[in-house]
Amino acid sequence: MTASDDLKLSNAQIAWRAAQDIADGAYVNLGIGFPEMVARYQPAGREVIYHTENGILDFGQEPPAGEEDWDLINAGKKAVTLKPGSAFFHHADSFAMVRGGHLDVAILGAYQVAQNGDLANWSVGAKGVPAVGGAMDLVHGARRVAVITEHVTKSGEPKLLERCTLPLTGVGCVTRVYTSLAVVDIEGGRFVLREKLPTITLEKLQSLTGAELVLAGPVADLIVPEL
Amino acid sequence: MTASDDLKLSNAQIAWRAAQDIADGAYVNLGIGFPEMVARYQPAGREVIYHTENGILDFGQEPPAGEEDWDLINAGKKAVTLKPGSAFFHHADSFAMVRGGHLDVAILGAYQVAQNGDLANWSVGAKGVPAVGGAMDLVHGARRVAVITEHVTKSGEPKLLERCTLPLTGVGCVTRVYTSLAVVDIEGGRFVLREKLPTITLEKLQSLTGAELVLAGPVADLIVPEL
Amino acid sequence: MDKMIATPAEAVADIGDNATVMIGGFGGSGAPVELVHALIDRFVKTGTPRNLTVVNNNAGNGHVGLAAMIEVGMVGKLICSFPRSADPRVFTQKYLAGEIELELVPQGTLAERIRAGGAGIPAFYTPTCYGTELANGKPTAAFDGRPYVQERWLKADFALVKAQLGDRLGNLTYNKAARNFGPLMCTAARHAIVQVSKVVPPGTIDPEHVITPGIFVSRVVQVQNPAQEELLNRAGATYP
Amino acid sequence: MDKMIATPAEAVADIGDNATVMIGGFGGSGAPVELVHALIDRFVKTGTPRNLTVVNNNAGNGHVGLAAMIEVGMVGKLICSFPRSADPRVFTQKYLAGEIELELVPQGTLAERIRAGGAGIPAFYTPTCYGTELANGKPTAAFDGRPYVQERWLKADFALVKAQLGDRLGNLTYNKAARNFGPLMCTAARHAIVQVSKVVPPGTIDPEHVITPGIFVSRVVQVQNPAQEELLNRAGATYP
Repeated sequence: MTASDDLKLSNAQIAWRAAQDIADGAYVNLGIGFPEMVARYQPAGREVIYHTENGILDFGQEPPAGEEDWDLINAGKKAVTLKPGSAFFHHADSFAMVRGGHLDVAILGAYQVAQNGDLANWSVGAKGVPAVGGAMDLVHGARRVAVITEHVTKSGEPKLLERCTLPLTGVGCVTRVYTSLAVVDIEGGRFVLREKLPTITLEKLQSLTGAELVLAGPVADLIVPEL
Repeated sequence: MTASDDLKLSNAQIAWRAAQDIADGAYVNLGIGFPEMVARYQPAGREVIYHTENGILDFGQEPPAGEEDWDLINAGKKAVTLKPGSAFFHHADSFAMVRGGHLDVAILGAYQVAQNGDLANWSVGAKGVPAVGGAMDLVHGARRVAVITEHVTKSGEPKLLERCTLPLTGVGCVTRVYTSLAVVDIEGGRFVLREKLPTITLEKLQSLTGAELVLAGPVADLIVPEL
Repeated sequence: MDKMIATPAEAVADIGDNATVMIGGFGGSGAPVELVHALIDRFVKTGTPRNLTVVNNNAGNGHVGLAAMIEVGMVGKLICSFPRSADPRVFTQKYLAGEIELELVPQGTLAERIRAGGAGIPAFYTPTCYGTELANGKPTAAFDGRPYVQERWLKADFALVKAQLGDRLGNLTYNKAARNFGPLMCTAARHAIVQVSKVVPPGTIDPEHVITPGIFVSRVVQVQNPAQEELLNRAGATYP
Repeated sequence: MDKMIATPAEAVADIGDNATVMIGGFGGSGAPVELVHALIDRFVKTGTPRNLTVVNNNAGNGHVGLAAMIEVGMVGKLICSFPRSADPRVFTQKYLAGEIELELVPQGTLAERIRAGGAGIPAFYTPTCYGTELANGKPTAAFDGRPYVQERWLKADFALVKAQLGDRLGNLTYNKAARNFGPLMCTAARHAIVQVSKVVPPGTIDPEHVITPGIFVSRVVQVQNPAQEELLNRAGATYP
């Protein structure tokens, strides 16, 4: 049931595709881990301002090894740098930006996404130590909440589902999903297929998806450069 | 029924008396108008930090005429100066100081005070334009809310009452009243007389007061310098 | 990204009838006189924008700024804490004649409602005004045995704010106590329009000293040597 | 007024058993390592304070700072948003053994609850965590047709905070993103205890640049060249 590696996008390629949809002048929060990779593929000529929950607006890439300032980190606790025009603020002001609807885009990872926009990305159930961070705030704050993810789990189970089975991060919050196989919008409680890899058939894609993929308009080829 | 002028404290003297109770190191908000006068009589050797709702901590006296900076004003919209160690902040932070219980003392004027601590100081009823400002916040914020006031109205009516008849500013908030004739604490829903002018009899004072003055311990002479 | 606008007139050109407009300032301190006057100019010339709901701590003073807005008849409703001033005649007359609606809000509650609007908090509880007539019609609840009033967030279509330094990204500093409502109103308006005394390149304002980060600001217009409302009033100025 | 205290040990000398203690920092950035270690020293020597409720964004990393507090057994309950780190073994083992209680709070809700505690707001509504298991048992309400969860303020007996500059009145600045929870925790604790890298005379910090006004601070202790928790962990440090 799994898509073989040569027939799917790498994480970098998924991140690249998500980056293409970030407009010039957008305020963006990238979830910790995989989503942080999106910043690497910001198209030239666009000015994008990145927000990190721990209190920086307009930070830049990581510094060279050995030049880290550990009071200048992002939400993933990685060292970052500043751009001209950056600002520091405390946590309540930072989440006022998030919860108050001031971010244009938040891009998060996912364990599961449901066709009604529900997201599960913080807990795999009762075992172990639960940890939520800012994910539950981000999904209710940004004007557009997008997910980047493998299309299926490591064991081949669909991650796009009729209903999430894992504990929810937020209800009805996701509007677009960038996967290793496709770009899918969530509209009116349904998955609407927008783009798919040219190398995969619609039938195959549907078989790897846990809910109906609706066709509403043309489906474009998902073309991503080698990275 | 009125106390004649030579048998009562002037506003300056009431302010002086109230100032004696402000401890070294206290954070204090003085209501606009008459209460602002309290700052003039701060006893020597005490460091008191004044807060103004519009966003300054540790401001000083008014500047010489002609040297006003109209971006450096107090809540009464009078020009002030800064002391070393002052700070500016926005209105939400300013009222976080108020509402959050960070002020030691707020001193306010009053139309009426009731023996249960209710205060009426913002509206004389339906006529005219109502205006409340920060009074309703201050009465629920400071650790100690004191009132300075004439003992009776200009027409000789008591201002210390069993129940306020004017619209309330706050419920059960006042703990001490400095009047032109006496110092009265509010304890357990009653006015407890602490000090009175030596020139007025207890009977006379009671006749000018609209609720019972309880004696609970010694009543000191209210002695205030000529000012 | 460049949020710079050339003139106050252009900066306020799309404020429409019936809009809710937050206007910064505590009395004259922080009052964005030039932005307000640009809006008055448009109304006088075109009849628009009319029937505005204005949020301000006060109700104007004398015959300039917010008082002049009220005087020319652009304001249908005012949400404020203290509609008095040295010369409150303009508002007082309109109010007593029933020509302007007033929503009176305790000052700290006004500030917190605006902050809540900017922070995505639709309602909160405060002890302020419990047991008073300003709590009429509002839900109450007890927490830890003490009674509180529920207050709702306050948002606006536009905010007009006066700041000190600004850059093209919208980062701002303020001047002394003129800060007052400015940083809050920038967060609570769909479009925060800010006049700054001086525009500086990004990075000029130390990131430690930014008071309003640019994310909260839509437009920046430079007004060098802005009018101080208090001085206009002391000189007996009128507008338009 | 002089809020200066000579040593970290004296600054934390009256924190008692069962106290609620907010500890600043996001991971190692802003972690008041010297204050925390002074508290550990007292516990190791005297057995007090024990059964603390600690509020922090995280749950410690490695074997220093908050992780060391947990490791020596002073902490009965942790209120945090993200109890993971590069080396979370100390907390994880205690938690899985049932030796420490965890209250997991979304990060923005944690920040807002602390702010509410400092601002006299006993409860507020947020969209965050609506419809999730972290909303279990919490009241909900709809405003303008959208559902929200009611959250309560969070207060503490003490806050331990790391700042940059401080004066004897308690005015503070912070260093870069180490600001994070510090200004909030100072407001929400009965006694905010702050370690600063440098003490300066009042007036040295421009009143425009004060981040925490002194009214929120009880004690200031100078710790020159404070430890950076991240570097301690990279060096494999342990405490005590």
